[in-house]
Amino acid sequence: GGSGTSGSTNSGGTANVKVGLITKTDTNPYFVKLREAAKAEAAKKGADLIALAGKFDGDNEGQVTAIENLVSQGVKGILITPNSSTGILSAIKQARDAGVVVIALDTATDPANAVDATFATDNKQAGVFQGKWVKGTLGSKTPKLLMLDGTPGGTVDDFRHNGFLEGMGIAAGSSEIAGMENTNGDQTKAQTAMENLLQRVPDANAVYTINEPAAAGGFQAISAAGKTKQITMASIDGSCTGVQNVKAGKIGATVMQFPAKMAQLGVDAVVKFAQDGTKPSGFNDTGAQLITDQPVTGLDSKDTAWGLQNCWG
Amino acid sequence: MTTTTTDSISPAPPRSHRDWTWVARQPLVGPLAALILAVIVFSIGSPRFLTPYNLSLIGQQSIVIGILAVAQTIVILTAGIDLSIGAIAVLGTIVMAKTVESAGGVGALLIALVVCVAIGAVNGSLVSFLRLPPFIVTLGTFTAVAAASQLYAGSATYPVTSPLLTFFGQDFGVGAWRTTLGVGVLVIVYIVCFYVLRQTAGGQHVYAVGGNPTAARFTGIKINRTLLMVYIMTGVIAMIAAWAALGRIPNADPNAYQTANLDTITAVVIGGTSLFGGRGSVVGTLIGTLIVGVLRNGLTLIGVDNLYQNIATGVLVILAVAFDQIARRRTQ
Amino acid sequence: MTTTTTDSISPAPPRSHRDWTWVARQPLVGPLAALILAVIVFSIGSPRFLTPYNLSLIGQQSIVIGILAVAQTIVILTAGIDLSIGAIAVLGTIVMAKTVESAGGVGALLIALVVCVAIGAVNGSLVSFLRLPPFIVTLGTFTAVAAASQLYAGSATYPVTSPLLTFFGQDFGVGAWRTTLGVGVLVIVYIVCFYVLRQTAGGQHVYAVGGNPTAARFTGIKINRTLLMVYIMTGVIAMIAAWAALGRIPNADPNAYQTANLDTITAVVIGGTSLFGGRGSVVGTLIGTLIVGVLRNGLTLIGVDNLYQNIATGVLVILAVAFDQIARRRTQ
Amino acid sequence: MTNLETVVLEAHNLVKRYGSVTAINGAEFELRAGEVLAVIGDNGAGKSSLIKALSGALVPDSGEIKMDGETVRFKTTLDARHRGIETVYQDLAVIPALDIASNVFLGREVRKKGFMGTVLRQLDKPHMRSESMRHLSDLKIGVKSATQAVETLSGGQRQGVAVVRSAAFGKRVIIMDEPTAALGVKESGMVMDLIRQIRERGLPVILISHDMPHVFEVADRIHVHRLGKRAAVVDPKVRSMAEVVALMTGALEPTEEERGGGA
Amino acid sequence: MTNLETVVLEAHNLVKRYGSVTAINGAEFELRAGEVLAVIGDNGAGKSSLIKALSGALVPDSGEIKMDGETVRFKTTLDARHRGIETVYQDLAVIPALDIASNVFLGREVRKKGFMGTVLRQLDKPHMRSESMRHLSDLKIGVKSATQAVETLSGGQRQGVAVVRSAAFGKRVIIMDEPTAALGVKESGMVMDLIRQIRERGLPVILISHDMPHVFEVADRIHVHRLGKRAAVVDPKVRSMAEVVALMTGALEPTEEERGGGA
Ligand SMILES: Nc1ncnc2c1ncn2[C@@H]1O[C@H](COP(=O)(O)OP(=O)(O)OP(=O)(O)O)[C@@H](O)[C@H]1O
Ligand SMILES: Nc1ncnc2c1ncn2[C@@H]1O[C@H](COP(=O)(O)OP(=O)(O)OP(=O)(O)O)[C@@H](O)[C@H]1O
Ligand SMILES: [Mg+2]
Ligand SMILES: [Mg+2]
Repeated sequence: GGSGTSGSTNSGGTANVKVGLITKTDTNPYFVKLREAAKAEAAKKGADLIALAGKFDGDNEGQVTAIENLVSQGVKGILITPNSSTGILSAIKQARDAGVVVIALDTATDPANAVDATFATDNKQAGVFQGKWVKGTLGSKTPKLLMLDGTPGGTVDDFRHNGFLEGMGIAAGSSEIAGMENTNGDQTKAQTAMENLLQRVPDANAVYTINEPAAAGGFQAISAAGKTKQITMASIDGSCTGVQNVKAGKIGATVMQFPAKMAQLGVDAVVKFAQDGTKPSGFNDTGAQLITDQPVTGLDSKDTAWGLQNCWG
Repeated sequence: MTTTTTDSISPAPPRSHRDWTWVARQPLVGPLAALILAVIVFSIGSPRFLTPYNLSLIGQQSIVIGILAVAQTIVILTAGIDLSIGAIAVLGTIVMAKTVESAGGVGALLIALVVCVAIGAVNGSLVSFLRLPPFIVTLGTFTAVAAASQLYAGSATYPVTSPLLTFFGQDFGVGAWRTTLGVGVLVIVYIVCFYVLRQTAGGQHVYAVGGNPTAARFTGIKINRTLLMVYIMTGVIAMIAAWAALGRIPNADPNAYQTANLDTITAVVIGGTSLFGGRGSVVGTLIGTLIVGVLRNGLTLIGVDNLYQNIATGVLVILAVAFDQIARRRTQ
Repeated sequence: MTTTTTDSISPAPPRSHRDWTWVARQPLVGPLAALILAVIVFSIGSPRFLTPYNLSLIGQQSIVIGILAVAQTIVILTAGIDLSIGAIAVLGTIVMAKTVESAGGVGALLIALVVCVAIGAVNGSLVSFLRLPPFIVTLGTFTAVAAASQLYAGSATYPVTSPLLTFFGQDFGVGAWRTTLGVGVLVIVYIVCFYVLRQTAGGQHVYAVGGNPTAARFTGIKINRTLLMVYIMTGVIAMIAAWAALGRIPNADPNAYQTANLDTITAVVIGGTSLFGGRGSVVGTLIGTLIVGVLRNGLTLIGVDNLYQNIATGVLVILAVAFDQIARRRTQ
Repeated sequence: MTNLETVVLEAHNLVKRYGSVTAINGAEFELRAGEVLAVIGDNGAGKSSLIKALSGALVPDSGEIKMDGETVRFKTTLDARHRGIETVYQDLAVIPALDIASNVFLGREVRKKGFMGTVLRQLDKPHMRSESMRHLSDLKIGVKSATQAVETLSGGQRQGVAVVRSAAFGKRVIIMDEPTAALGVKESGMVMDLIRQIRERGLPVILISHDMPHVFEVADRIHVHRLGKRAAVVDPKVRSMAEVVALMTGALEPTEEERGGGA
Repeated sequence: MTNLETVVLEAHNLVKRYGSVTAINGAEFELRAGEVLAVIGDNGAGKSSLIKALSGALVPDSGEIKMDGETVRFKTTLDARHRGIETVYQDLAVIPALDIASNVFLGREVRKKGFMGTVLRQLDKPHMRSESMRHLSDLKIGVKSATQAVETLSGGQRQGVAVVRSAAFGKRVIIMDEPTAALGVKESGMVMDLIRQIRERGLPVILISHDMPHVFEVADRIHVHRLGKRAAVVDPKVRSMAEVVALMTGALEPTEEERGGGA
């Protein structure tokens, strides 16, 4: 949709560079960290950052609206953690046609060249790390896996879920998956889900979690049922709370991502574009790091001390 | 048209007094004043706000919620509520996107229409024949339809390229004043529903069923048929919204429009329609939709962050409604 | 207690007939029957369902929503609705968690109480003195409070270790029948509110204000004070829910309980309370809460997949309400 | 007692229970062509319940209703209306937020002529308004404009709207449940006149009223309801007001003939 | 005209407009100690609006209300009630879902004695129930049980509940807006008796009614309301029923004295 072109090029030379940031939601701690880092970087570089967000994961309409309004507002560049879909591509195209540089953060668009550049984590790879660690820790035991998923249909959720199964070497739909529940990444829902799952599958030995709050909820249920010894659980995110939980033994391992790094790189790129017209390009992996105090041989990992220094939130 | 019989009360208070109260007693003065005030404030706050391009943007951003809010208004006028309407529209987009290859554009639209109407008819049957509370019924269909969308879409999203399905994304207009056909659809849906509610017997029955169900029954109105028709109409409007949505975002996504229900109810309530049924109008709902759209756009233009935008929108919406109440109370 | 005057209609239909309708006319027969039916079905479907441990789990999973649903019931009885109640409870947990170090356990509880009551009082003032629609008011405070929680928490979560704050997580019971103190709190909140609604003047006024506001005003009931008290009470109950929530999950998280509003309203409506005010009871709400909890737990135990669970829950909730309607209609 | 006059509407052994309250307890009923039949009785005697059963507003638990000798089952008021029975209910059946004209024409709206009406189904509001005002001023009920919402009317004006509706549209039987209860002296007088006019048009009227002078003014026969059933049908030319009141309260026993349904 | 009797409640030049409708148009009003004052007038004359202003149910746009010679401003019905004014409104002020006892005692519930009552504020439901039943049977209004919800009562039974409430609690003035409109012959008679009893207790009563025989039966003076204001106050011993009706409709001009508020 959308129509017309706007005179969005910044006419005033005295004004600060305006940078727009659009996250999927503005409540998820991960995106909050990203926003805070971007704010800090913008302040350092003398730019104005306007932070917008969808109302929920998958809110294409909200993200399109945000892009349109930012272009109308006259920003130089937009940093966006795009929703699952190709749905926002035409809005991105219009923004770029209007002379705005668009950078994808955290999640790549499909196709990747719909934006000028991407600073992101490979969520699938992060899932693979989590899966490999769980498999390595289980050793020869046959996995009896419970999965605390996020939201059905979320891209990140799918990448992590599928990556995990790949790392475990389990096919989707295999009988080794003893149960799956959606938690929306919410601790309360995760706890209820795990309580009920453990009633059904009392002899489960492995747990996948979509993020660290879900892992915290899962742990609560597992420890109440007295099954902490029996079950190996891992997660993804790398928040400081999460790393603390790894250190305390509540979560076996977590895979750290680096939202602050993405945000800094993104803001820098827009400011540079405003100064000399250089556009960023390509896919820039900001990495994923397995954090655990129980390393598995053959799998690169850092301990929680390192994790606590590099965590976010 | 009006006859004053000699026995009625003398209708002659001083003119000046009457003129003022007449204005303030109109149900939509409050929301309208709030909308105008917001426009003035943002025009001062940002030179870009009143540009044709930006106004067109606000219109485009209001299309989907605006269309769905019409259906929500009609349901609420019958003292009901529809929590499933957003989910029906989402399923509509997915059905269109998935069937267009095999069935063609027209076929896809027809299949989507059938699906949306069928769900509306299920809601309507449960509400009318079984007399179940609309809140529970539509919450139930919401859950079921949302899950069905996920299953049917296999949790994937579907880009849409069919020119017919994305037709409403096309531009039209004169000179700098251009907008998309979707905005035109929005306007037409409002006009049609306004006409139906005000100028046809069916519309009067909607008000009657919501205003006093016992009386409606006693006067021989077919309550069940009226309710059933209302929910079927909701299905039709949801299908139109789905079509317009693909014009705006040519991509069918089972996770889209999750807050549509709350958003439409908010627009309806801001527009002065009573949640208890029997009182209100689609014009109010249009104003309500625009108030929310203008706030979202204007606050971004003057550079307010999302988190603060939320707070500001909440507070401003309360103020808009308060304004209305106070204006009306002064005349009671 | 009841006197039959000689002039009243002869009250002597055949006994057998009367006994049956008497039962079916009780407002809670439907939900109760649905609950019992669900319990029976799941007991057959899974041998673990009826174990003391599993029943205790269902109770624990119902604590927070169950407590909040009491407050929601009272608000809905006044023909209102509270969309902010979940957000208030979440802010309560964060306030407790963040102030406990400096203010101590008791201090943290008091500060949280003040905060929750203050927000309730804001809702109550806007609804009563300005006569704003509760839907809009509480939607506004919901947005504002949710944003405030995010800002105050700095979007981090706070583990809680204070024994006082996590007190309700403690076990109690006899033999295999053990559960947490939180379940006890849930029961007490229900008993107290039941008593207040049925046995005190304030409770009668809640029904009066919701059932016929004009009549309530004419009979001299202080409508504003009643409404204000109801929303303040909502704040108090939200604070208790927050405390109980920390007992269940010793971690304050600004993102928790996002669906609490919808969940509480669902429990209230399943329990037979009318969204139009004036009719209903907290007992129904308790049954409604348990129905949802039993379905969620039971469907997982018998191994139904998540998406299908959602569909099943939606359908079963509709069936529970339909059952109620049909039972009552047979006697009309 | 057999009678030779045509019976338009009759009911036998009607029963309606609400839980433990029996509102109609084996009631008999008989309305003859062209007559004004008054139904009187104490509060709670079951008069409203009886006429609700006769007009389809409630479905009796058992018993039989016949129209023109043929058994009918009214499931809704619409069924009764299709047979030409129009009713003014005691719990005023008006829609507060709609205007007077819409209320009068509710359920039988008039559409415009031509394209707008047949294809676009547009209502002929001007026509409905002027008709409503005409009927109201026939009853000398003063309202300012037919576009006024009914909720802004006084109690009596509202009652007038309900009376106008049934009187204007009844084809076979008109039932009025306390139509003058809220009306002023003049307006009540007009309603009595209206009832006489209806009788002159040949339509029978069932009138529930607590106002004995009114009842004796217009009624051809009086149906006395007591404890949920018909206690007697009396002739106002034979019985005095005091006797009828005594019958109503049970202080006086009806004659065998009266008990059986009158002459 | 000056008079020597004490005036309990009076109003001067009251005005109340609803948009373009003027419901009270400069009305005068005067109620004397111990009298039964009937207020009569056509439908829509503004009688209910007037007594709503006197009882705090609506706030007039202008004008003055005095009680015992002292200017009062009633913002809510509670203000009036605190002064001992109790009212039966025409739009029945009952709560459908609550039972009879709760309705009768609404707003002045009786609590149990002792700990349960003072600390736990428990209502004394048995007491309220038996009291309500006693009052209702005083009016010969038959209801089965005080625990019955008001919405299940017949029109007249409901009216009885509203009358009982005001009669039982009025301390200074009792206002009744068409209290017998839905009542049967016997029940109306009991309400008339009740009004006489209240007068015997020394309390003044304002009675709005369209029933002229009733009005002439109990009224000491008759306030005739027309076109939103007081047209006359007449003495029922001086004027006949026909004359009063003529005054009401404007067919007859009042005397100067009557126009000024009577003797
Ligand atoms: N829905 C209901 N539920 C329970 N009882 C009811 C219901 N409707 C009516 N009743 C009871 O049935 C009896 C008869 O009521 P009905 O309204 O027919 O009396 P009525 O003769 O019209 O009285 P009135 O002259 O006061 O209008 C009353 O005792 C009333 O309480
Ligand atoms: N809320 C309102 N809005 C607009 N007009 C109103 C309102 N309330 C009353 N009116 C108008 O004021 C006038 C006086 O009404 P009121 O109820 O006082 O009459 P009344 O003398 O009590 O009549 P009745 O004998 O029929 O009860 C009427 O014309 C009525 O339409
Ligand atoms: Mg009746
Ligand atoms: Mg009146």
